[in-house]
Amino acid sequence: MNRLRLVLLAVGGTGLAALLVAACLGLPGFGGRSHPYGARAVHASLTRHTANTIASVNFDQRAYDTLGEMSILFAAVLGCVVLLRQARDEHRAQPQPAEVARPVRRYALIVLPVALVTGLYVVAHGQLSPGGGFQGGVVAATALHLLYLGADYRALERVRPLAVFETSDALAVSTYLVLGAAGVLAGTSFLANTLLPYGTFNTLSSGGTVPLLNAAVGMEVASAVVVLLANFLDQAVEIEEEHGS
Amino acid sequence: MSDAVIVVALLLTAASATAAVAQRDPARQALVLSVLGSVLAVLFTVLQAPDVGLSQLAVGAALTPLLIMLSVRKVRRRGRTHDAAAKDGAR
Amino acid sequence: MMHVLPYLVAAYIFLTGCYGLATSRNLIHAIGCLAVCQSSTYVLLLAVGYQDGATAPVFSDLRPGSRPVVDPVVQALTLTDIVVGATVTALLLALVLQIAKRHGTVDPDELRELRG
Amino acid sequence: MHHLLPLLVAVPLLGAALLVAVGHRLPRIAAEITGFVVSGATAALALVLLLNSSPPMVEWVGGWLPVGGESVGIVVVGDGPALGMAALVSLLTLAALAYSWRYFEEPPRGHRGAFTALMLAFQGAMCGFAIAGDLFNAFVFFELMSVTAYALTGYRIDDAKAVQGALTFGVVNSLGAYAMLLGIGLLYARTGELSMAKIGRGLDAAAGHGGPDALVLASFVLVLTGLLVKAAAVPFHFWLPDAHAVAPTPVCMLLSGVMVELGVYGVWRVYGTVFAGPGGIPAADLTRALVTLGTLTAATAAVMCWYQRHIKRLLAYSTVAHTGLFLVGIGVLTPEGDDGVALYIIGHAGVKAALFACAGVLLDRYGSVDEHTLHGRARELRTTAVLFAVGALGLAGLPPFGVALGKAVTEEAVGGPLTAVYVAASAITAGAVLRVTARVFLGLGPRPQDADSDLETSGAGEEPETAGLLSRIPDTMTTVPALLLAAAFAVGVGPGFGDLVARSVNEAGSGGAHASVHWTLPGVLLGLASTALAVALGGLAVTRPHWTTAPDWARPLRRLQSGHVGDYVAWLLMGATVLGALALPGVLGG
Repeated sequence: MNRLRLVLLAVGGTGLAALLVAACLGLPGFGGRSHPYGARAVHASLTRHTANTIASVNFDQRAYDTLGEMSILFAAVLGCVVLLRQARDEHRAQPQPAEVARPVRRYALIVLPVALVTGLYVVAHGQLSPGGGFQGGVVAATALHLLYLGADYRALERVRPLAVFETSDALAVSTYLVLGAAGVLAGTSFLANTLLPYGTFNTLSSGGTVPLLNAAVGMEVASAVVVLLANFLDQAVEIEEEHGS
Repeated sequence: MSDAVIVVALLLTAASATAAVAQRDPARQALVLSVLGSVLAVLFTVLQAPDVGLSQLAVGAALTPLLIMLSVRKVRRRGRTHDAAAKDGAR
Repeated sequence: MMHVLPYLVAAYIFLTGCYGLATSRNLIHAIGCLAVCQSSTYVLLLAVGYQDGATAPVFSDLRPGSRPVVDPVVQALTLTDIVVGATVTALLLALVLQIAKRHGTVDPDELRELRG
Repeated sequence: MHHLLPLLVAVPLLGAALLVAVGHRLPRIAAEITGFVVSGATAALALVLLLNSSPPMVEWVGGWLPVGGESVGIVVVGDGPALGMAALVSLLTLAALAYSWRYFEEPPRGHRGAFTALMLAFQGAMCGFAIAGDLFNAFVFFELMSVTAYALTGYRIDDAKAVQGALTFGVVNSLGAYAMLLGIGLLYARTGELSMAKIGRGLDAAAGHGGPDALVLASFVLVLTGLLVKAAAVPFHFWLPDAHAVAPTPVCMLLSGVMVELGVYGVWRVYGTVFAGPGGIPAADLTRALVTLGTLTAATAAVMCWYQRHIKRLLAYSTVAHTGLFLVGIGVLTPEGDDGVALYIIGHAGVKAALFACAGVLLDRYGSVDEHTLHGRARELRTTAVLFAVGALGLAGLPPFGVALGKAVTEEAVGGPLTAVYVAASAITAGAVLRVTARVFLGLGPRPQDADSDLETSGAGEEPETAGLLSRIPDTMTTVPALLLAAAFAVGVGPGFGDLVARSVNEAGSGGAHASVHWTLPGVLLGLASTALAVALGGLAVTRPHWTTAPDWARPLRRLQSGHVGDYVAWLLMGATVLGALALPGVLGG
């Protein structure tokens, strides 16, 4: 390996390590009691009837961050679609139906609906219990891909019309943005959670716009992960290069 | 008691991170990363962050390793078909 | 020791990931190392927000005010961070796949196109 | 009015989302018009807000107004520099979209609006970063900006260099972003706040009379590492030539014109709001760090720029050199320095984008951006030749271009021997561009010999970005650079424009001090001097070709640019250490 790189790595790494260790010694002790922002966030969450404080921070107090996060996911998925598109010198090969062992197939087909429902449940209860649009969306999208194990690739492609998922990904982002802009139209702030009643604490409809934004994120994440996995699967299974190019 | 659990989870995290870096074969690294994701999920739960633990489990232990595996498969498959093509050409 | 251990672990993970990234011979492995680097940020953020004896900030089965809760803000930040990490990993892997196609290798030592 | 601030982000993102949602049903022209309209609307919004930015606006997103000085929401700032950057970003995006009108061969199958959508998302991300007043929010938009930029850089997947450059860009920038996030974590641990202003006050309160400690230093180093990676300061700069040389031309215009400058802007914003107080990093240390790194950056990049034959890479190095100059300018921490850099950035954006646009014409006409093989071939492109030459003179700082005004004001602010750095760096980079003009467009001088092929990237045999080689240059590809150059010119001659910029910059920072900005005799003379020097250098290079073959002492420097991502990561760690060492004295002294 390159000598210079090792020297740089040794010197730079040691220097940064020394700096970080010195900084760690200056940090407030682990488990300390002073969390001013955290305490304010808990208070704000309770005044808006959102039982899961993290959902309140994500979809109400710092909903603008979540907008950025969503857009990152959206842009990255769009980027992956563009980067993994079929190039001029590639063609699609129909994959052979793979033999899957029977127990695996049965297991996958049983787990699939369970996982799908779990995902949706986790999305729906985001403002009440741990979980939410993001976690549930990933679970639901990954669950769909159990079909790859349970049946075969072509079955998966049938239940997974990619264009629909791409559209729903984009529509979910638009929904989030429109909900945010509704605040501006109503004369208050962008993403203001003051338009809907806050509802009864600890019920599914509590928290004003929190459940709506949460649902938009859930839809976006689920569609985005489906599209992402589909593109990688396509590469791994279907797209082939022309030989001799 | 809870301190001891946290310490164990932290040390496991550090160990699996080291293993993930030290494992130079990407397919095996994906498995180690999956372990790292699970250990982190446990650590987060111990640190009273079940929300984060759940998403780390979904993303770090499942999604990311899956993407890496698929990439490895693509790169390997590519290598194989190209080797085969090269052999055909040589014949 | 206990009061700095989590922070030190975070710093260690970051530096280990950097070491792996710099010495990697396989770009897919390098992306894995980048994911390791990022996990250090999760550990740091959550360690910062932890409070001894506190519970998760979810009040569905907890009477507000009955027990201290850990800092929810860092948890929200970490959630965002995890999404960011996964998407960046996916995008970079997509680029690695294209490199494998166009260069016929994923070994950074063999990529000699851009120099000087 | 202030409620409209987040729309700078929301409008382009909504446009991007809608384009993806319905893009595959639209004809291509409709998708491009949509992109144009959305981007233009955002630009108009940014300009309207900019005109109303005195006194500076503040908006709490979600209506979480502070109660007793404390808020749980995210703050965005609408002051002159923030909205000025947002307006610059939007106008340049508009120009890039106009330039790429019916540009790419064919949109990816089934994703007709994808390129436009990515450009809009990029615009939204840059606007979001510009107006961020919350450190974590700044990180989020920083990442969004990076992610879209990686995808756009690697857009031409058929090109081996493009995907390699994009990956290098992605790995180095992501690592920088994670370092920045670690820094944000440390700051949150110390102060328990995320809004930049609150963190700054928290640091001061925590320090008491003691001054900064290791934790402040570490967070400063980590946050600045992220921003300086984006700003491509030495030794964090290696990714930039690799990425800018390969990105599609419209994307290059944005990357070089504004994205890199947003890194500099971020350094200015974060230092001024977070670390400038008594609990932060002392002014002397910041000046030492930024002036040292900035000078090194300008010197290294000027040398590297001079010995390039790949025209886009040459322009990329000139961007690096100019970022070095910007860093020196904000590093001296005077109101005049800030004003000068602001004007410099505006002028540079126009000039550099125009130069990249002209390089794109070469690429699409001849399938090459190699100075050697194109020697004399572009004689027929008269308009482009004039634009390229004017751009080069603008880059050198010929009065009355905006670049010259900004440079003159900055030079006066830094004073002393640093002035020489400004004159030399701008003259060398502009000289290289003039040399290219003379050789490629006029065919002057002998055709240079190829040498050192293992140490350089040639730029010959590239794929054009349009559908096949262009036989005729579309009007958009000459109008856009012409307009950009005219804008850069107007910045310098527009009566009162300089003062307007200075007032809005000083209102936001610089502790309320107000500096007046106008042409001065020394400034004009220095501008003329660097232009004359650039012309002389260009002329010498053309008549004596051995001047452009790299001498032995430059070889190690060129070897550092190895194209190996592992090397760049090692340099990033080294850079963080150097930054820490440069800022260390104040912490020890405190």
